[in-house]
Amino acid sequence: MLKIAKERLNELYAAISNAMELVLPVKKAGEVNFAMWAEGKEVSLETLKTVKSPKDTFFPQSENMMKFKTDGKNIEILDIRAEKAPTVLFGVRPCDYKAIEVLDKVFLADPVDTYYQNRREATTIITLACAKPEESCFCKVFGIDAAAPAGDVATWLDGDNLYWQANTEKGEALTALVKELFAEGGEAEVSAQQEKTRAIVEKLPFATLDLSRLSPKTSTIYSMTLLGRK
Amino acid sequence: MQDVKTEKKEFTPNIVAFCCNWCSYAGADLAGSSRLSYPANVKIIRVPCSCRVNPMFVLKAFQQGADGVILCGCHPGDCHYVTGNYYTRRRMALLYSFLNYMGIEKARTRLEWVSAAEGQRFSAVMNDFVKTVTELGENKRLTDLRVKEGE
Amino acid sequence: MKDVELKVVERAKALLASGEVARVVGWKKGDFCFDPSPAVFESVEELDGLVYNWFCGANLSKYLIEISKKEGKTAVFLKPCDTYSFNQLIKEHRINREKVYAIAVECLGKLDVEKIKAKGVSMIEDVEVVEKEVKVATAYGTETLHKPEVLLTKCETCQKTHQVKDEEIILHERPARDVDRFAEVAKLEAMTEDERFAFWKEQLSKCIRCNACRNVCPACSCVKCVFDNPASGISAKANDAEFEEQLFHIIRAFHVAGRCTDCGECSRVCPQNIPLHLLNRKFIKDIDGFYGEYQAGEEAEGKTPLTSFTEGDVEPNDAVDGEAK
Amino acid sequence: MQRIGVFICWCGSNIAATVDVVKVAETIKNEPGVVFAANYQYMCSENGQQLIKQAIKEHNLTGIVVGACSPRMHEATFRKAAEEAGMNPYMVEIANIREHCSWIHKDMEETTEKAVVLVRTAIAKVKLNAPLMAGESPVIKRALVIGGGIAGIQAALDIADAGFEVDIVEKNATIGGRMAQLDKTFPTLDCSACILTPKMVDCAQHEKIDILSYSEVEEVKGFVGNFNVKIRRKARYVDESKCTGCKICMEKCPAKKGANEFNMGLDNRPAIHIPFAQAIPNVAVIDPEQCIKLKTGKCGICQKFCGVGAIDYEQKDTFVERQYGAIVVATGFKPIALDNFNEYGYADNKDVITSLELERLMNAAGPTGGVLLRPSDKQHPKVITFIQCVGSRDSSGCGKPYCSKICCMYTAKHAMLIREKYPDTEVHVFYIDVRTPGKNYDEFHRRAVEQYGVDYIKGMVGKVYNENGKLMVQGSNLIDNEQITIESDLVVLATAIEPEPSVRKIATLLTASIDTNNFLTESHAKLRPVESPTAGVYLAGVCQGPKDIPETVSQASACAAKVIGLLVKDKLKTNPCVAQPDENMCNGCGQCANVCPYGAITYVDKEFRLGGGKTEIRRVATVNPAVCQGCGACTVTCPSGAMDLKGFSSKQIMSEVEAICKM
Repeated sequence: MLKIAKERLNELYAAISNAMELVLPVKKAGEVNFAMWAEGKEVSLETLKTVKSPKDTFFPQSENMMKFKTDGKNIEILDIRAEKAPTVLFGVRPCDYKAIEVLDKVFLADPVDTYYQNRREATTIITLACAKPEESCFCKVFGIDAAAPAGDVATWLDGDNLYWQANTEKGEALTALVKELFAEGGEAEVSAQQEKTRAIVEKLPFATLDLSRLSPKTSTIYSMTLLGRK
Repeated sequence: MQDVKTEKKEFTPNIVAFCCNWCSYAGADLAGSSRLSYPANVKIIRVPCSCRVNPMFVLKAFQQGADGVILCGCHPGDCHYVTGNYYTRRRMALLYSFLNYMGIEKARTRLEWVSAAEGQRFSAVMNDFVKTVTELGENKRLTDLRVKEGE
Repeated sequence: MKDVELKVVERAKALLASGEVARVVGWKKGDFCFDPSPAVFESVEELDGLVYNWFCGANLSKYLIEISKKEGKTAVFLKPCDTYSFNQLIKEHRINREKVYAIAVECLGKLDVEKIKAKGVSMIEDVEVVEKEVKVATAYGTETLHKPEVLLTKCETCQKTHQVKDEEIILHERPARDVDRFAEVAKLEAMTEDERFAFWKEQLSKCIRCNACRNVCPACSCVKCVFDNPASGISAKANDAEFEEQLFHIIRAFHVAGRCTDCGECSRVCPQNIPLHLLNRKFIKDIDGFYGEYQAGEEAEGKTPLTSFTEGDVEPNDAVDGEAK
Repeated sequence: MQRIGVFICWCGSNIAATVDVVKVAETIKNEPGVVFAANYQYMCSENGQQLIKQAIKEHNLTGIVVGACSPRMHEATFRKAAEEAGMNPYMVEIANIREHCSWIHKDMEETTEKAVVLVRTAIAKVKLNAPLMAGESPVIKRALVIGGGIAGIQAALDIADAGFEVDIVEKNATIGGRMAQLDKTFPTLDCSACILTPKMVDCAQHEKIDILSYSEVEEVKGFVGNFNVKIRRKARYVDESKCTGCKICMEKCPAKKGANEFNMGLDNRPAIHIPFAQAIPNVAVIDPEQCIKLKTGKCGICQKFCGVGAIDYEQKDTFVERQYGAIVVATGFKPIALDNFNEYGYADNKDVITSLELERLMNAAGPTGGVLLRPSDKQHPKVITFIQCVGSRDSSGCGKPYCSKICCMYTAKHAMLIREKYPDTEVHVFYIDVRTPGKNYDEFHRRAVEQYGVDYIKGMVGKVYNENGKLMVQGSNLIDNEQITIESDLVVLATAIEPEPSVRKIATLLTASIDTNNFLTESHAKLRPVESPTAGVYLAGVCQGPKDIPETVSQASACAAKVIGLLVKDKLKTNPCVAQPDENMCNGCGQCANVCPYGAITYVDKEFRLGGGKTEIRRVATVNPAVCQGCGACTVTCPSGAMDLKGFSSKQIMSEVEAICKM
């Protein structure tokens, strides 16, 4: 477990974006959305949920898949697919990360969507645990632990520090790049926050959402295939 | 002949002119027959009446790379379809004011009443409009960049 | 507010039970206290779910386009701003007036839950408003907020009165207020062209083309919208080129110009909180300036500013910001 | 797949001089959809059209584009050619590469490039053309002539002789117009009344002609073949059917002080009067501003003395509504007001008169019984000076920029008649140029100079001022290069003429285009001089431009020929480019009918199948193709684009925009 003071987060962002493209929640024209980091941009990690989910990084609302050029009567197809630059997706909430996993089941299964795959492999996902879930949160009912997110790197944020825990090789590789900015420790603060978060999650209105509201047939399909629960 | 000009030496504006068949188109014809020249980058589209021009056409012109759009019609009261140009006047007054509100330079949009007998005036208006738009420079605000790159 | 809600539920049940109406259009309770949604109630039991509280901002008149085609009469609760949209739809023959029983319901302004949350209040359980104080009961205790700061944007400048009513449920008079609804527009007009372009470029770049504004707008109720019709030539849906958003919003604003009643629904539902009402209000301000005061929806017949003219109208080349310059 | 043929015209050298026509044809050859491209010297010629017909058959073309002159010139020619080759005439588009390109740009490369763009734009449009069928609408076999001067009379007589009913609407109490006020006419010195009144009588007696005197056109609706006109019959206070024209009322009427308009106000006439002896209809009329009975309620003498009881003080304006197939505008002219020309002293000297006033002074029925006497002291003028171009050819803005065409001839006529009747009178004429184009015109002018010794002085007049009873005409003599002043007893101003002011209202009613000098604009200056661009409206006389009587009469007969050509047809082809609503998309919101100037749009409830056996009744718009003129106002008011215009559809125009902007 590593930690870094909140005040030095800007240095972390700068360090990451030297090596790779950094995408994280940025406040622009009054709304917080995932956007490319640049010096001076107002990063807003406290906002629980961005307006649009981070899905755009892998599955954009619209993209140019190919171009064609007409010259007189003949048409020429241009393959404009470009290799996605190595990217870091920072600040992904646990529920969004589960959504990305669900997307993986769809796009990475045979026949693989190469556009999606290209972006997915080039991206290191840093998840950010929730400290203050809201009444509309329903992570519990889908077996998502808001306090202990998966992802290449898991992070927690409290009043003073950002706590950093790499989970996969990608996570390790990224950590190596920015290791010197961090100090060791922080397990205690993290578990304390986890306690609090889980307590709140229990009390959320949707904690005991009854899926049978959906018709029985669909709820089984839903839980079996998409959530991987056998 | 390479009909697509690769790079543009100095900026020459691309102007779309909507002319109503009964007055301004005839005015343009008269300007032509009287050899009253105006720059070649003005291209005229004939419409039955100025009231046929939908704000969509003006926006489509800008999207496709036009640098200036001018709409010509009969003088109010002379419209061949009695009231056509009165509606045009209201629609374009609101549209032009709104485009300016969105930050589009006011001088890029223009409306002129030109009768069939005013060849002189037609040529003068076009010369003036091209000069104005050339000073403004290329239209970068209300245009679809994808179209500009020639896709 | 609770007293008004009781009266609403009571009248709805009476009308439905007596068979005077075949259905009631109102707001049904959502998962929380702040998210009631428009609903059609066809039985007295269902009416237990009918609510009328500080978050019923939705304008119900647009739903009547389809519902008034059904058999039997429909009762509907209309706030002052909704009645203008209702009238405008009557003028355009989209609602069959005889098949609607309009109940004018009192409205002292509705609250915006996002503005409440923006003030750091969360886990909201209930809301009570007394005069200018808003008491928000949450899981973490009660917060008190100043009402004008958490009103829906469209209610901040509202000076509307009921234009249509077969019956009325008004228990508290609304204090008349004198407020300039064009102040924001004037501020934008005062900017330079570059500043205005930058402002709208930033705002419209947020647009994700979800069409919420179009789907909620009473004036934007075409059987088949140009943006859904490939034959229209402008039916692009992608949101990756800036111009598409400009085109969409300019054309939408133009299509409703002279018909928009300034009900503010578009801004209320925009997920990216783009101040769309400032677009429509620009047209309204210009129309008032160029052609004289006009409030769409005040009458249910007659021409709109864009389908009438006078010989002396202002010339487009010098028509700017509501005057001839 | 589209098979489009493109024909680039040289137009002799008009296009080929500045447009590389061969390169244009080559470049267009590889446009998508183009299967045939050719260029030829004269596409509008017989073998040019043959080229088109042949190409259509050989390459079974689906659409053609002709890069040539303005569609307003030869669109019909090329459409007819295509039709004869079996192609729908509306699959033809014209690229105007002459008036809008070759004639106004110099640099060859730039002009050629623009020509390519214009042709490419026309191709974009033709690809989206749909074959259209022209509709038909019935023709009402009756013509309306507005204005009862010589132009209106001649047109009415010719139309009526062809067996069609004609109504003449004349603003004044009698037909005859300006010509009735003239004494003699050039170049033959015929007496004006002698050649005019027989035609007036013919009109009155012709069973096919109905004269609506003292009436004005109030409202015009409809279109060629189907005009619906509302005519206001002004209150005459005299019953036309009873009055026998005995004129007793004129003698007895005490209110004698009215200015006699017929004599240009040089003498007076009673409140109740018949304008002149040969007036048609020979019926009195009461001037309401002057009649004591109508103003104060007292008097009523004329009613007592009227033998047939024709006087009726209670008469009100009445309205008549009639249908017509064609309308001839013959509203005539009037001399311009001279308030901007006080340097000639017209306002303050009674003896400075206009030529028309001179006509009345010399006319036997005029105020002085035909004896030429000065208006001030009724003395015979010894020295008369004419001043030409008063208010004509004036670019200063006070007068008219155009030449009024008839003044040189009528001044020569006046000078000749005066010298012949009063040989001792000195006649001087200040002129800039003497313009006498026409048969026997210059010979007429030569006689005035050589045989009658009229002193023509080439030079302008600076001032006319009164000095102890004499009118001093101060001007320059450019030939002898000196300033001269002529002491004259009478000064005649050859005043510019302008169309009747009421023509502007008529033009608006008929939606006929009119220019800044109030002359009605003809459809084409050389090829269609008597037709207004508005179909079914024809122009005769000075309302279309300054002209003399021979030209006016020939124009009137030309109009008659055109009208007869129209009324002979039972059915007229209507313009197929009309609005067409798409019922599936129409909201039935009623906005389009608000903007339709012709009331061509109505709404019906129609049943639509929703699938699954369910149906729905929806209110949708319908357009009457016979009434719609295809302006397109409704297509823009319709938000969903359900209303579109055939021939100029939204998609077509947008494809043209795209073609233009795709540099």
